[in-house]
Amino acid sequence: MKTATKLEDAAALIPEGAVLLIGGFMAVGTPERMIDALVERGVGGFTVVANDTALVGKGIGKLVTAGLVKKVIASHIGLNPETQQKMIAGEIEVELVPQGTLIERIRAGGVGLGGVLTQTGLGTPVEEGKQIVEVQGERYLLEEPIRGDFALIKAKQADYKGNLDYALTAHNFNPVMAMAAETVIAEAEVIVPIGAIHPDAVKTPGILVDHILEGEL
Amino acid sequence: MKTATKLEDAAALIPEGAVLLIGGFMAVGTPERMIDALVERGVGGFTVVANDTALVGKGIGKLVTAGLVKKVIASHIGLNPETQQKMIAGEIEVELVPQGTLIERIRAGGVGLGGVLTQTGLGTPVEEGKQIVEVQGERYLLEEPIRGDFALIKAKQADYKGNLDYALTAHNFNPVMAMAAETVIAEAEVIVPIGAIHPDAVKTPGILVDHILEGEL
Amino acid sequence: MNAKEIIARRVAMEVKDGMLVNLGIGLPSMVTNYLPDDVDVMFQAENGVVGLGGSAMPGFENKDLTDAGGGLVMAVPGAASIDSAVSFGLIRGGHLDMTVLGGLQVDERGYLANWMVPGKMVPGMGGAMDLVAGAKQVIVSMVHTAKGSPKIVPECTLPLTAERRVSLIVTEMAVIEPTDEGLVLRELGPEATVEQVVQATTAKLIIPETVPRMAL
Amino acid sequence: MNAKEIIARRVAMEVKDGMLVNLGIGLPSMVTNYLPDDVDVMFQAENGVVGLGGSAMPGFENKDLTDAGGGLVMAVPGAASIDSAVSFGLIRGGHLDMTVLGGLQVDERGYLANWMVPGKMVPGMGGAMDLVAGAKQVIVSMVHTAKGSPKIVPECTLPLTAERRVSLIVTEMAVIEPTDEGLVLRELGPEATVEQVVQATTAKLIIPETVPRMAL
Repeated sequence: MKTATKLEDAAALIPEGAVLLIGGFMAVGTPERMIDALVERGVGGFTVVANDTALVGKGIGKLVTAGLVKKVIASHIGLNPETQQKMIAGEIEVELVPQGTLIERIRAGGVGLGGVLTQTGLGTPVEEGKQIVEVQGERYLLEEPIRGDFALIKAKQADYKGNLDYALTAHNFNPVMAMAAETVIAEAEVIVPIGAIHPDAVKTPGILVDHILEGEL
Repeated sequence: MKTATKLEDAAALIPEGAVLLIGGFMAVGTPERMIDALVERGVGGFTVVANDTALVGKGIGKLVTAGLVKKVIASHIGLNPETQQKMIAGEIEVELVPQGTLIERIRAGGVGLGGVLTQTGLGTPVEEGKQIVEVQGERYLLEEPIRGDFALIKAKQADYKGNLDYALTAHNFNPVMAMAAETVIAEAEVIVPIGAIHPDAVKTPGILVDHILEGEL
Repeated sequence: MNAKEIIARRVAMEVKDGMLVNLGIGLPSMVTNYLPDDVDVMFQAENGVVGLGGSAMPGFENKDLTDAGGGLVMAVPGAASIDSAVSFGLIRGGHLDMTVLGGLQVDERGYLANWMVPGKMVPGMGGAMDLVAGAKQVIVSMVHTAKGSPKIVPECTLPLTAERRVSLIVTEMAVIEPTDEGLVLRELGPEATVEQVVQATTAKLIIPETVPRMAL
Repeated sequence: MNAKEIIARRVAMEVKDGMLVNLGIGLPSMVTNYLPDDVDVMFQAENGVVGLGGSAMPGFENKDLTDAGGGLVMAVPGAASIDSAVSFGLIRGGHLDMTVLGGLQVDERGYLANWMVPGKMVPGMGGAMDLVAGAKQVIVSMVHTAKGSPKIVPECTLPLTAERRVSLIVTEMAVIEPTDEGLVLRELGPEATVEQVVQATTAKLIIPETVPRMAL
């Protein structure tokens, strides 16, 4: 059983310099209220692991604008010119990872695997400095697991056990990230009674979730 | 759009010696009508990849009794004495794989990864003959991907696009196996109209499924 | 017909019944406009849907239903929501029949560069590397030259997207197929001649005796 | 109290509020009978449920809801169905707080053998290797000797389940904790003496000055 956590209390859990896994794809499926609470609090120096940095003024873009991001590990930053400017100015370090590799690296971190063996990135700059492993005569890049201190998750529904489901393309990185952080904070559109989400509809079992955010009343 | 396939037509697709991925855990979530159709047809020499060989008279146990199984790749055969007897008599070859490694090997086969890096099995007989890969100072076993010629899947509902959902502990190996075979044959409790399964409830997108089996009318 | 329409119409002819197809942003997404009605095809957007249904018409918007460019879209009946691990599992695992992508350069090996111009454009590769490494067929759709400068070159000078030969290059001037022997000129655009294609291409082209015109 | 009840009662004392716990088949599954009412714990069955609710009472059976032994069970409110990849992701990824397993042998390194007797019993390891390699705490619950023959030995002669030190060994005679220094005798069973434990154990035991009795 969990009680809903106040936004400011959730934000206060996250220390300077934390590694944050943040769900979302161009801000779709990103926990906006949690982002706002972090901007409000103003503690930063974060390493953000996410598919992208959204647009200026949306989702992770708000953390970038507020100067709370020290490093970004993402597959794409092209639609947020501010991230690009800060990268060029040396204010933000950016590590670019192919999208399919990024999600598998986070999954590996979450499910206790030693890494990902993929052919994506072979023969490209992504290969640099990485182990190559040969399996059945084929070459694969070894990509290392990623884990976060916190995962900031956006769900459709949460129940008071912390069970989550997700909506349409707002799934994206969320269910995988919910397995790969020490502390998981989930923001749902609505919190429902225990039992209201059918066991077959639960996509993140509640035991993975540490805090559910209070709703908008 | 798919039309339902007759049991005997589905069975006739499967040639002597095929590698079959068969869903189920102690026959829960195993496509029993498809199994019966294979027993009826009598063509065998199969390599069966599955969590277990169920019990005598249930699920994969029926294939074993009928003498259609040449090789089993499974995590457990202990509750089917017939599999054990045939293994000792040299009639069935058995490869035992830790359950968590087995499901990840099948997943790797399905999602195009070169293998699985796991610490499960280190220091045990499972380690024998396998590559060890070091990542960040830790040792991992490299376990190779598994793919099947056919996946025989048991679902709760199918629609006429081939979309599938699953019930409770009858999920088990099914959703992962549905990604890892050349031809996927799905047996559902019921076939519903397209659109009747909410996109968020679909666990196997229909484009992965080649045949849905006719229902019991 | 302008260049983009020629390209989109010609790519559409490659889409076959029963396929799962991923279309890149921009020019590739125009392909949907030219599909024959009798082709039953499912589109995937790598951000998480099988069964993409085109841009959302007014009144049909859902903030949680977007394509890989972040635009509001619809879903077809029988669509499925998938998370990013499943989405790229489909791509990497050989379940995606075709991807159509834009290109900056393609070379004689059939290798594509389309994600970065060092020092100028570093947006990130997004899903492009997985798509080119994993899809069964990779179709590069692009205008033949960049402001007159050839894009089909002997060897890519830009960083590669993948070390894998693409299936087909479609431009407004030509259809070119990379093969073991090199780049073969398969078809000509509505207004192009063999000489013009050769002129606009620095890569060596293999030119069969007859090169038909695109049957648009 | 018989041996199994002693063991199950003592193991139950290790289960803490908020834990996710996986109980093996047989003796370990008896632990649920002795949990205090105020402990909020979720049980996982590796075949695919978080929120296992005990054996199905008559009228509550569902053919698609079983435990890892294949027995019909119930689910608690707030349960989640998971596929095998997620299930073992929980186990391997460090999300499972505790597993309670039976044992054939445990040795001075704290290594467990519990899945095979070469030439005699080769049922397969099922999920045991993942559980022992992955769970945060691994508790071995077993009767102290097999027909008088010690099971806590200097070095396992049976094939290991994992190359990882278990957290605790609970028998009807003793609670033993594997440490860097070796096996430490932490508690005595209701009717056991230190001498009897030493007698029934071929592994070297570290014996603190005072060894309390289990507070059952």
